[in-house]
Amino acid sequence: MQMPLKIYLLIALIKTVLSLAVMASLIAYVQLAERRIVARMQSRVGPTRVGPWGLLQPLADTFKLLLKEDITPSQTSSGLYLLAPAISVTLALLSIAVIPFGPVIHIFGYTTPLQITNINVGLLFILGVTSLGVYGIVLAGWSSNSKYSLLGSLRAGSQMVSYELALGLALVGPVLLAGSLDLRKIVAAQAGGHWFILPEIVAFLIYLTAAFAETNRIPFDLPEAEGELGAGYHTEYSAMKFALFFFSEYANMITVSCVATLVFLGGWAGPVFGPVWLSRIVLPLFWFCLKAAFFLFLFIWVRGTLPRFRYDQLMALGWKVLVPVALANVLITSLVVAWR
Amino acid sequence: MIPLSYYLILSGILFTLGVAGFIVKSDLISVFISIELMLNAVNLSLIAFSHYLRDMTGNLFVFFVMVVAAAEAAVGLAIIIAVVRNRQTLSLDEMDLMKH
Amino acid sequence: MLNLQLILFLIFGALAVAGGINMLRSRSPIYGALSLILVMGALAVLYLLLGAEFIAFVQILVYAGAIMVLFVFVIMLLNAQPLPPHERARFARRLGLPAIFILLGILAAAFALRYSRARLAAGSPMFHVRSIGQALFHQGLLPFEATSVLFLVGIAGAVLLAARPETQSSGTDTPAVKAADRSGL
Amino acid sequence: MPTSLMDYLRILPEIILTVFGALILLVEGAARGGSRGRIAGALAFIGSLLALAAGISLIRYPGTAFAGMVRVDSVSIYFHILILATVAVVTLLAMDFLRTDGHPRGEFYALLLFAAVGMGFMVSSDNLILTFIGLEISSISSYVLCAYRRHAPKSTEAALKYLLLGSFATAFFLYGITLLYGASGSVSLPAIGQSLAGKMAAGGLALGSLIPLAAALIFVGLGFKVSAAPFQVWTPDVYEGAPALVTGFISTAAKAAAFVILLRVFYVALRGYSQQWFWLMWVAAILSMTLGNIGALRQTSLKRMLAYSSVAQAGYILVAFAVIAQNPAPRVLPGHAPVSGILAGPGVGAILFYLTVYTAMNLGAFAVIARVANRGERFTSLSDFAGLGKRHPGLALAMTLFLLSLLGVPFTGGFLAKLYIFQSAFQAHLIGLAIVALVNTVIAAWYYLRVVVYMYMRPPEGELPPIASSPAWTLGAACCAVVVLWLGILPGHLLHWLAK
Amino acid sequence: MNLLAAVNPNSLPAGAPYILHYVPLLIQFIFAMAFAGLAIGASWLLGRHRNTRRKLSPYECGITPEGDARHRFAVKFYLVAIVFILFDIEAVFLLPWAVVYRGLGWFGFAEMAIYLAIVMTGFLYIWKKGVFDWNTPERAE
Repeated sequence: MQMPLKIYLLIALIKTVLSLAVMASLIAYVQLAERRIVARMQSRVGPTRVGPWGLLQPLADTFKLLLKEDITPSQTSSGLYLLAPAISVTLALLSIAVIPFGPVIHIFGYTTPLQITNINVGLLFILGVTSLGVYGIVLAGWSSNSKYSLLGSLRAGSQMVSYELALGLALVGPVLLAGSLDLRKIVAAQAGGHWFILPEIVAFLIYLTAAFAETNRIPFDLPEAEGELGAGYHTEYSAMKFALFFFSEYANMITVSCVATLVFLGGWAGPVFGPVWLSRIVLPLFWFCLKAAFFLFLFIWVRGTLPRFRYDQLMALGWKVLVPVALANVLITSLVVAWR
Repeated sequence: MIPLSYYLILSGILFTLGVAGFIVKSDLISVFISIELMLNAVNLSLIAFSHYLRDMTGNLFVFFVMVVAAAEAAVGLAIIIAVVRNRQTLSLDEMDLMKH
Repeated sequence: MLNLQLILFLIFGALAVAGGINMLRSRSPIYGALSLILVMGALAVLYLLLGAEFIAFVQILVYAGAIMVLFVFVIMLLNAQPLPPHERARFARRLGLPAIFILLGILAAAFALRYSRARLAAGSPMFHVRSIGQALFHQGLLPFEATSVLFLVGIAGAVLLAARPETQSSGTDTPAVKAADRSGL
Repeated sequence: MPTSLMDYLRILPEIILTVFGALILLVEGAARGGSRGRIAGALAFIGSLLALAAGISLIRYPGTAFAGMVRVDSVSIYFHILILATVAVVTLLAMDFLRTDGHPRGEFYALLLFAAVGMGFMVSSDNLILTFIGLEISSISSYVLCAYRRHAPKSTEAALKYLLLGSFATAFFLYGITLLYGASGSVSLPAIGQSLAGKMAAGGLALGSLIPLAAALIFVGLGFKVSAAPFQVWTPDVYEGAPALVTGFISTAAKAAAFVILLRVFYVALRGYSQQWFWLMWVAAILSMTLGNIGALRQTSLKRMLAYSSVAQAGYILVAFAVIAQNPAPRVLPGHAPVSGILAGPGVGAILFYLTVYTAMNLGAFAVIARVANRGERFTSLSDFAGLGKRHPGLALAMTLFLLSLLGVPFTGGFLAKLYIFQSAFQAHLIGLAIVALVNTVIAAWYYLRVVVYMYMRPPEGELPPIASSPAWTLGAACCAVVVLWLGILPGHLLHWLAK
Repeated sequence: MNLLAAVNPNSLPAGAPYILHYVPLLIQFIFAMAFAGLAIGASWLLGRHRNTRRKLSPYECGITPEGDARHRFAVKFYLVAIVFILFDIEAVFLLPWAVVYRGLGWFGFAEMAIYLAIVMTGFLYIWKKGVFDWNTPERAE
């Protein structure tokens, strides 16, 4: 049933506020989970002081960062220096808007999708926002006027740029099978249990590797490695601005995991039972969160185990392995699709 | 219902800003950026005409203009790097080797 | 409902023109590049208004997300500093700028006169990804294959001009801008 | 619209060139050691010859391909042959230039072939999208070719100027195309021609208020590419800075291809408005001839002098364009035999003939300059050519032949070419234009002959390093000389074919 | 109901301009910017401000920094960006191709195979020219 414009805008507003709130708290607790799990892997305990089992630790961190002194080094170009963290946070939060968490639901008599808005080039929007993400890091390094941060930002920038290409090429496979860029249609194409992870296992692995590199996570976090460059591009940032870079890193991690579940693991598909409100709303959301959580755990688990790549190995892997294999996968998939 | 001439006048303004940038700017990269602005202005009027004529060719043309602009920017900046390697300066008015 | 489109057009049109003017006014090339990215973002929204969905996101992906990244990299690489306006600029301002604004006047008059009645329908866009895909691989097949030649030219040109360092020194041998040029930002 | 085999046959030259270009890049990447250069040179030469053969074989199946995107008619076949022949000759001449200057060789040949692909599309395209892409491919490859002598500040600066002004011109050209698309609703040239003719019949200038603007913007864009008068500021600097052989290639093949676009856009699409663009051509012709010739008078560097002379030559060709605008041939129905195409007309034959002779003589002249300039292109000033007659009689003789032909002395191709143009100008009773052209030829005599005098009468100043003989170069220069002489003495065959 | 939901999942009011699908994106963008601004503003307000010269100099692991930071860097970073542009165009071409691929069938496959073959020769050329190996200086010609 069509709704008048005002209701539509009101619902959109509610969804946006809701998603920002959920996102902020989710990021805080993913960071806590990471510190706890990595600690457990290294047979130590991790933060348990603040609140029961350390659950209030993220709250404590946030206040601490808010109160710390915010130093702006002297010869930085002040405009860009402030702009850089703002860009990376805004873009990180923007791509959440097109991710469908669940099927279309009917509440209070109106039908509305479990996502902020559904555009029929959802995947392209996410790729576009990822490609803009490079600016946050590159400008951070350039504007903070220190040799280490400039070199760190150049390295981080060129790494993100090369792996973004592998990310784009890896996603072409599933789009070939689904025949559309609309995330809802991709999920619909995977309905009935045949998820894209099986036919597109190669694209899945390439996507994962590229996702790790895009978010500068452990095997690929050389640019901000403490040992090499003294925390890379955000050496000169302090207090909240420093936290914003980590905030955007975790937000990107969540976005990437959501896209992975949507494109490769069939989104919110999963065995559902029980009454309408349970099977149409709660369970699909549960399945979606379970799969996304699995990917987040994968990020944390890899952080606890794998050593860091050297820069030339990192770039060589990106260009010499991922791109050709992704192209080969696209060709093979198209052969299979044409043949069938 | 926005009249078509609004879009065309906006693209005219951007095109003129690009031409002004091309003439006024004194360093190589800013001149090259003004050329990119001119190409963007042309893309805007192409899309406006394509919408007005309800015809797909305009969009297709803009798609190819973007691809060409990318190749041109890539080669252009390669040449700018080669020039700076030889002449160690980015300023345009020192590029007068052949004026005499 | 009707004026929503007009409001969006005015906002993002003004944003685009502001970006253009800022690019003209800005002294250092990094601010010029960033204002161009602002213009490209505003144009992407205008393309959405005009129903060209795929082109809007390609603009963000290719133009703002790849070409301008290259511009910012080169600006960082060459340590481009704001340069004093050269005498060509003063001469140009006296002669060139008035000529340009005449050009703008002609353009604006021609468009307003010619298309005064034309209205743009606000209906659903005609240009979904599927329709541009069909057009690209049926009508636009030859330009598509010609683009691969353009690709090879770009590759050969870039490798030829930028890849070989003059001296056989290690990686950090890029051009040093003269100390005279390196004024504070 | 599944493409049939016939479509691919109609773009066979481009396919062959792309394949050989890609092969050369692979060879350049893979093979080690010095032999790469020779393999790349051989591959390029074979590739251009094969493409030339394919170009000639186009005559058997004229018509359009790829849904009207590509039109194979007399003009496109003729220019395919002209451009591919030029590429073959330049490949021969380049073998010597690259070895003496010690540059990486593979990329030069690859870029040469890709530029030829771009020009092939420019020449045979009936759709503004393909024209634009062809124009860009050939322009971008020429920007890189200009900067080929990477360590010479002059060469990179020339490439920079060519790049900035070239892309500036392309933006204007694009804006003109957009307005044309907006006014006529289509991008394919014949369709634009018909819809504008319809509009012209129905309304009149008021309705078509965008057309003169579009025509002016397109002319600005193409004026740069063709180095016609008001937009030829870049030509001397770029022609002097770029390596001599690259200048030869740009000033001949690229200019010819740009003239074909000018021909197709103004003659086919804007046929109905020929009264308006006649004045564009008229003014551009006068300005080009006078500015070109006067500019060339006081030049000391030979390359700069030839740059101004090529601006003047563009002026003579624009005279023929004015002739076409004066009385466009009666509308030939598209169903007509496509070989003659809708481009048959009094001026068109003159343009084709003139461009052929111009290409041969200009390329030959630049080949000799490249030869004399030797390693590092140091000897290109007039004094270096002094006394060349005694030291290298062969080179001096070739240079004299090319210069005389550029001037238009009888028994050389140049004379008949200019005669053809003046004759068509008189027929179209454009007396003013013809007189200016004649006066300019007289002015031109001074600076062409001055070089010949230097070569034979003056004692040699300073010493020239020994010029090693290179068979490939002599073969290439000989081709140019033969074409110039053959068209000078017995042009019957070509004239007959052109009249058809 | 499912058909309608599939066609118009956002359940837009009938006849609304298409741009309405993107208005929530604009709202999200404004909120995200507000969030970033709020965070930086709050930290600036709440935090203490005692700037000393040494504290403001760039951090160089304790060693006092000398010379301007923004000096020369390897051309390699530039080459990666340019190769990225040219391959990004290819990725952008692949996307609409993938969407309409079912309609094109073998003809579509042949087109893209030709295009990718040419692009891969360019890729091989770059690979051999050593653009991708970072620590070994490129092989001189």
